[in-house]
Amino acid sequence: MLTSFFKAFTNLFKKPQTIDYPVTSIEKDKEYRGLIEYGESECIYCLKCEKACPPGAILFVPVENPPKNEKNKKGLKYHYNPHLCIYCSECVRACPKPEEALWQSNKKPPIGIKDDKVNDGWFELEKLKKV
Amino acid sequence: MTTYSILIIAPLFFALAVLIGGLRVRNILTVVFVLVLAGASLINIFVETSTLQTSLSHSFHNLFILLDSLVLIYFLWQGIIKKHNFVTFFALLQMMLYAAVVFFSPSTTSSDILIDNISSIMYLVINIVGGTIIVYALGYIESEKFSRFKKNGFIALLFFFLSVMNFIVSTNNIEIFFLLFELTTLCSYILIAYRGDEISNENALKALWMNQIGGLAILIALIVSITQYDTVYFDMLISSINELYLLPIVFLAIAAFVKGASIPFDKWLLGAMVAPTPVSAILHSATMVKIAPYLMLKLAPAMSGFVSVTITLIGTFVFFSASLLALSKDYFKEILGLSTIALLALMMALAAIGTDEAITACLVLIVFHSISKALLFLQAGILEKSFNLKYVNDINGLINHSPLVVFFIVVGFASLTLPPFGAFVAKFMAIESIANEISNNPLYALALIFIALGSVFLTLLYFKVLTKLLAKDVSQEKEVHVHIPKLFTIPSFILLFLLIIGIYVIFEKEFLSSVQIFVPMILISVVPLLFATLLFKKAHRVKEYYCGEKEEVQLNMYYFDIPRNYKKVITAVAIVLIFILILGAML
Amino acid sequence: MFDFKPIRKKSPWILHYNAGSCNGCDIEILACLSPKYDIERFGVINTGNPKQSDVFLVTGPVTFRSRERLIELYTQMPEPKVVMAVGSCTCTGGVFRDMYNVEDGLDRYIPVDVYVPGCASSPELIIDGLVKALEILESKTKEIEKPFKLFRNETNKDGVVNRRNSALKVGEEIDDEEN
Amino acid sequence: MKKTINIPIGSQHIALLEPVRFKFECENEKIVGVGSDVGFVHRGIEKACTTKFKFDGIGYVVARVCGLCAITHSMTYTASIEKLIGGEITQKAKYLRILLLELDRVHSHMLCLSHTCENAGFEAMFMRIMGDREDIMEIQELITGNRVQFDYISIGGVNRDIDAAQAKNILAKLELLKHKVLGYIDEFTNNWSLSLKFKGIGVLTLDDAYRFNTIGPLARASGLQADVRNEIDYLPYDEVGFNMQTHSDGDINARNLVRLSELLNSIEMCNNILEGLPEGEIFTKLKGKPKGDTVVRFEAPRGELMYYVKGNGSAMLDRVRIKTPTFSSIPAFSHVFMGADYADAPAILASFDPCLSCTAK
Amino acid sequence: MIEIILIALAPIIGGLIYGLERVVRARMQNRKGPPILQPFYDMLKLIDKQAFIVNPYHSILGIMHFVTLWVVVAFVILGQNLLYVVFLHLLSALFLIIAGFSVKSIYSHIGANRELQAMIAYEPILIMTAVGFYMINGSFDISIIRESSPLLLSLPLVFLAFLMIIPIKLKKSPFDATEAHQEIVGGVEIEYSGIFFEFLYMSKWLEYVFIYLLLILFAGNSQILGAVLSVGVFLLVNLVDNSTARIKMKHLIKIVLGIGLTLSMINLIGLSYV
Amino acid sequence: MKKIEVSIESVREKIKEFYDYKKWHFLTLNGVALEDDMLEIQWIFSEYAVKNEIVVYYAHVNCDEVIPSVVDIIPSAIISQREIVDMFGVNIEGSEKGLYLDEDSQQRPLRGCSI
Ligand code: SF4
Ligand code: SF4
Ligand code: SF4
Ligand code: SF4
Ligand code: SF4
Ligand code: SF4
Ligand code: SF4
Ligand code: SF4
Repeated sequence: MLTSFFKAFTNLFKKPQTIDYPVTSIEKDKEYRGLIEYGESECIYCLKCEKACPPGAILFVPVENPPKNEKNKKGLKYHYNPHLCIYCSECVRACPKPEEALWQSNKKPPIGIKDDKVNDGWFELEKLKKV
Repeated sequence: MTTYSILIIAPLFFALAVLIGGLRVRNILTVVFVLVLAGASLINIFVETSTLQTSLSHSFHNLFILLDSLVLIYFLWQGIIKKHNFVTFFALLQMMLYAAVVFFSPSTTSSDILIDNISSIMYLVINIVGGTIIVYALGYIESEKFSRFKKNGFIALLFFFLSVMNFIVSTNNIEIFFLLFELTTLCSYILIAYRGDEISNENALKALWMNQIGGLAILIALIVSITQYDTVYFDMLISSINELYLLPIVFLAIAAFVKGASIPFDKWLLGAMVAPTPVSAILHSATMVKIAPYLMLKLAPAMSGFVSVTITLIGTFVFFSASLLALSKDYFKEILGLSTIALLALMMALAAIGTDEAITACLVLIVFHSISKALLFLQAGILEKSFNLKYVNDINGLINHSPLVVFFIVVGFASLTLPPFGAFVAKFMAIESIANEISNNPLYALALIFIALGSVFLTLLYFKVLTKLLAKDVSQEKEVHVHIPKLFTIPSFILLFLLIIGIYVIFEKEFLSSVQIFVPMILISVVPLLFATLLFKKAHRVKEYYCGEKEEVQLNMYYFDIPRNYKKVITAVAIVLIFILILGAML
Repeated sequence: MFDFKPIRKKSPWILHYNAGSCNGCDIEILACLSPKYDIERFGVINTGNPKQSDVFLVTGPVTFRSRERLIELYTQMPEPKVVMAVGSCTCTGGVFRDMYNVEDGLDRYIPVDVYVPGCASSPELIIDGLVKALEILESKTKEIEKPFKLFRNETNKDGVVNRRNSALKVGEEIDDEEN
Repeated sequence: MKKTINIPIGSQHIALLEPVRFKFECENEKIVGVGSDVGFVHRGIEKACTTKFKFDGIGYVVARVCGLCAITHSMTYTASIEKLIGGEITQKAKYLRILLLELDRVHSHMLCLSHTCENAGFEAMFMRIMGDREDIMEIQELITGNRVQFDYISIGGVNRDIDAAQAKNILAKLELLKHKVLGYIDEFTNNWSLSLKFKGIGVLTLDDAYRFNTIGPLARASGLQADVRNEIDYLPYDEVGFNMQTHSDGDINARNLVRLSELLNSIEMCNNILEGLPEGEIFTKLKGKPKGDTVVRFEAPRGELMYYVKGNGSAMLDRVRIKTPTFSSIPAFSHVFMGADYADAPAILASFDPCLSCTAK
Repeated sequence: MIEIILIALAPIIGGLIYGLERVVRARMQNRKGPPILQPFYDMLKLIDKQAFIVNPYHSILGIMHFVTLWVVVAFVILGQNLLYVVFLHLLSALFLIIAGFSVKSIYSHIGANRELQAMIAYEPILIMTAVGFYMINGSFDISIIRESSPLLLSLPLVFLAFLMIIPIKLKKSPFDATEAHQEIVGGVEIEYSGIFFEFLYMSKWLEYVFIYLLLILFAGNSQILGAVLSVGVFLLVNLVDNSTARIKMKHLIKIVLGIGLTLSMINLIGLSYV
Repeated sequence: MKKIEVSIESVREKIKEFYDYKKWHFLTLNGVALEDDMLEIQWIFSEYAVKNEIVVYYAHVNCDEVIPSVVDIIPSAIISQREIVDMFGVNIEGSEKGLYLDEDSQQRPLRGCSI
């Protein structure tokens, strides 16, 4: 008990351990598993990432004005939901062109609010995919 | 005729009057009689303020001797036919000693009747509170399965009891005191046995033999007093008492302990619970047990030094232990009973201290305890009759069914513990007077601790009971109000009114300043209501938090298990203390 | 009248409910209380009592058995309040999306104000989310926000909303008439 | 009329991180009956593993059975698949796996200890341990890129390597932590108020420990010599200095002390691994599809974790059965609560270190 | 006049003490902690919240608790009778207890019950403290006690006993079982919300003022000693809070009553011989 | 891993004979859905302090067959039995439903057999 007692007392005059986030930002390690990023121009539309992703956070959905890329024969567009992703990196490991077409950055994912429709919006996409 | 004789004699006639007659007549008569008695006691205190002394004629004395012999013979007879050895033995012993007392009766005389302030206050308590209980008993007894005569007899007995009590606080003659003491024993014996079943009989006999010990103690005191001081009168005994020889006082004090059901003589009062509730109410509040502090008050001027300290210690110790023991009880009346025992012991302790302040505290406590206890016992009766409840644990959320009864119970408990009620003032003054004494004798510090602990235990006890009453359902739909007969509630309102008058008296007598009484009262009652009316409109009603579950949980009373051997230890300590008291007085 | 709104964000008391998460996000919420992150800086107290909370932190994809508890807690929170879905599985179902005993995220049941992604959401993310949530809290009104499912609007005679029976058995129709 | 009081804990309660519900039947505050409901977190992972996910992705899914021993789940699952497919992984990968398993144990035990203190009303100790635990979290983040869900182990090896600079950094932090742990041991044994709260409370006797098949620190605190690390050979635990830690009292205090000494042992193992890390590849590509069935066990922080995996030669498995540590201990829990004070219940509960999230899956 | 101002400001002073304490506690736990005005933010926020009631009695009783406590503090400041103050304080505690029992919520009941039991522990010691003052000054009046020379010297053991009950009243480890967040989620306060909880929250502040006012009485007329005492006790209480776990009710009663009453009795008996 | 097949009728006796609670650690009860509406029920044990010693008793049962309870032999089996009841919808003596699944959840999710 006395150790705690004195520890509490000395702590009183020490600088606290607290990092004043978000005033002071915390530097993320470059190896941190953050957002999955996509290089549209390098993608070969092999859809390996889509298949590998456990929760299905990557969807290639047919759209009317597909991105211009000769490999994109079906007219697909890449969609990624950071609120569904579990940041396991499996897609990157599956991708034949990692670091170019698909890579994991150390960026923090964005906070969503109601208007972002992170869930409902994705349902729409999933419906498109099924059709 | 002076008021005291009205108070003593009139109830006898009232008793005869209510015996005959049907329900209506009896009820009306009773109410009138009670009003008469209450009026008389008020007149006595406001009109006849001086001390009054008279002697009774010789023929009265012979009548009393006759009555006494009859009572003792009756006890003996009861002991023999009920085959109760204690009762028989004590009755025989009493007869022998009584014969000796009558035989040696000294020639010196003093006034037989002596009415002082204390008596006047006792009149008030006995007649007003006691009368209220009789009114209540009218309704109560009708719901019992007795014959008409037995029902009327019940009321009559209660009146008779009042008469005896009025007499006992008027007398100065210890012989007459003994007779009346035995008469109260007789009354309680009959009332406790009133239901006539086995437990009633057994408990009545228990009450009988224990009270006989009290009678014996008085007789011993009488004999010692005759041989040593050559008197049978309180005033002479007290004025001539020798500091070194307090034996008569000690034995009278023991008689008080017995009547006050102090531990170790507590069994009889708890046994008395089997009687119809008005009996408990009247025993606990206005009559019977109040003889104990009254007697102590009478003896107070004669006590000093060792006797005073020891009695204070015994009193406070009993106060503490009875409160402690009550914590483990579940039977509502038993809880009330133990708290009576505790408070009586406190009164006796205060009387034994004997300073002016302590005596005032004692009187205040006597008065307010009567009112509060009567109020509570009436509620106990209502619970039994209207809700079929005896055990606190069964009273689930009574507030949903009868807010009024709960209100009375809360007020009853509050008036025994909290400012600005009288019992609180008494406790307050008790602490102050004991604090004053510590410098005289360090043992009072122990008494102080007993009081401090005891009063907290009592509070704990009362609020523990409230646990069960108060849990109010969220939804109003579930509330089912139970109808309670008017005759049950009116007496409670009267007692409530008395409590409020009490607060005024406390203010008037300056026990507490007006700042202390009224400012908190007003603030505490008005401000929250203001807020409430302002805020409730906007508030939403929600269910209680059950960790997100919707299932209701079961709530029950907390009880505090007191290990069995505590009770034994406490009794042993009390007995040892009493022996120390006797031995100390003899040496 | 004195404007209380700026004060709201200085004293967010939180209620945490685990609606079927893997504990990953829950321990990160606990880590937020630890000295390194110390969200008491923002005045956060973890009250554990819905009636005294402003921010509802939910983790997990809402399993069948949690549903009624979730709604019960939600309705026991006084307005204004914000709901934070912490973790990917709470936002959208995450890895549990489409499993048979869960139903794709918290916002199927109650209105969610802030979605904090991550699996597990790191304390920094949770703090970011909290900051965002407090901004939203400031602009909220005291209107009652209804849960989407398991909810029947109960109005007393005097127009006071009765929250007692707001969570109903599954399958009971939602009364849409008032909307 | 019954005189008992029902006191619920849960499903939402401040002393719980997870939804679980106990209903204590109490006389005053003494517990005389216990009812429990542990099924709040059932999500259907076992079913999803045979219908929704292919076998090579399941490692990441089962990690989400539970965030605290996520790594053990991936490990156990991966080991089962490796057993069914056949093929060896490199020694270095094995060592790195142990390293992460033990780091996870350290952070999990620290969480449990701090949570026990918190539930015993010792907030300062909670803060102290949680503060120190951040060091471990930083190490984990450094190695795996995430604080909780490591997703570090994959079929055939591990996903990331450690370089020398990192190793040095980690060693230094572990050294610091070791001193802190020694400080906790001192505090847990000598604090007067903690001994009132922990000593002789929530006792599980050795015989009961056997009878209820308890596992993990709970069993070891009662003197049952059972540690899966001692009963398997897929990972070279013997080489890195594993020692079984037991205690005989079986009360909360014993559980705490077992956890504390396991902390020291784990730190020691991590040191050994980092100092003697063999050279080589961290990943071996394993070819083939799982066929047949197998039972694999590992020691998670809370005790034995068991997977039964049955494959049919295709990418979809036939059956994945997960038996989690807390699941096995549940019958023992109820037993220990009987006769305790309600005031002790949260601390007893925390001292079991229950994890319902994997119990119900 | 100064008294009136003090009375009016009492909750604010209490709030400041509480705020300071939260900061100090955070610092003792090696973290930054909330701003010192945090309690006031909480207070203002609570006013703004939607309020729920479970039943009307419950809410009113909570307000009564607050008002009574304020009256108690006012009486202490005005120099009224100490014994009366102690009992009035008991009354305020009882309001809270009745409130706790007036809802059908199990945690509220356990909390109220524990509050009752805690009363067993602190009430006798408060009475003994008052009697100790009385024996020296011959009066229970606080104004007279304030005039006398420092009482700490003649009542050292009573002071120690008084120290033991401070954590009970301020809900600090090791004697905070009445509130016990992890067991009973705050006990009696659990069913309050919004502005009704506000009153309970603020009565906590008043409790601080009450305890520190009583504490200063030990310093008699010496203001320096009073200041030293309050700062010292503030630190001591917080240090103990941060180095102990919460002990159980039964231990609490045994320890506090056993040691506290013995100490104060020895002190009182000693006084009667000096 | 040793697998020992037993008939469902004799499983209680076999386990009673075999199970020494100080030597064998009962891991769990497991079910596997087989073809033709059959189930394999497994009782899995491991030996204390011996490497890789796992013994599995198993029995093949029909979906509607009553499975004897082993709770009196192994008290801790109670919870795994309840789990199997929930997940496969089988009938184990004395085990109730509802450990994990609510009334409106998908029932017996792991059972392969139709209906
Ligand atoms: S990181 Fe994992 S979850 Fe996220 S997109 Fe890639 S595979 Fe899917
Ligand atoms: S795996 Fe890589 S290349 Fe293939 S579709 Fe995905 S991002 Fe494009
Ligand atoms: S988001 Fe991921 S880590 Fe968080 S609770 Fe869900 S599965 Fe667990
Ligand atoms: S109240 Fe205690 S248990 Fe709950 S989150 Fe805070 S520190 Fe943890
Ligand atoms: S697993 Fe441990 S830390 Fe997590 S909620 Fe349970 S007791 Fe608390
Ligand atoms: S046992 Fe607990 S910590 Fe480990 S994975 Fe399961 S829930 Fe998480
Ligand atoms: S005991 Fe269960 S929940 Fe805890 S780590 Fe192990 S598997 Fe996960
Ligand atoms: S044993 Fe413990 S963890 Fe298991 S169900 Fe019972 S209470 Fe829950």
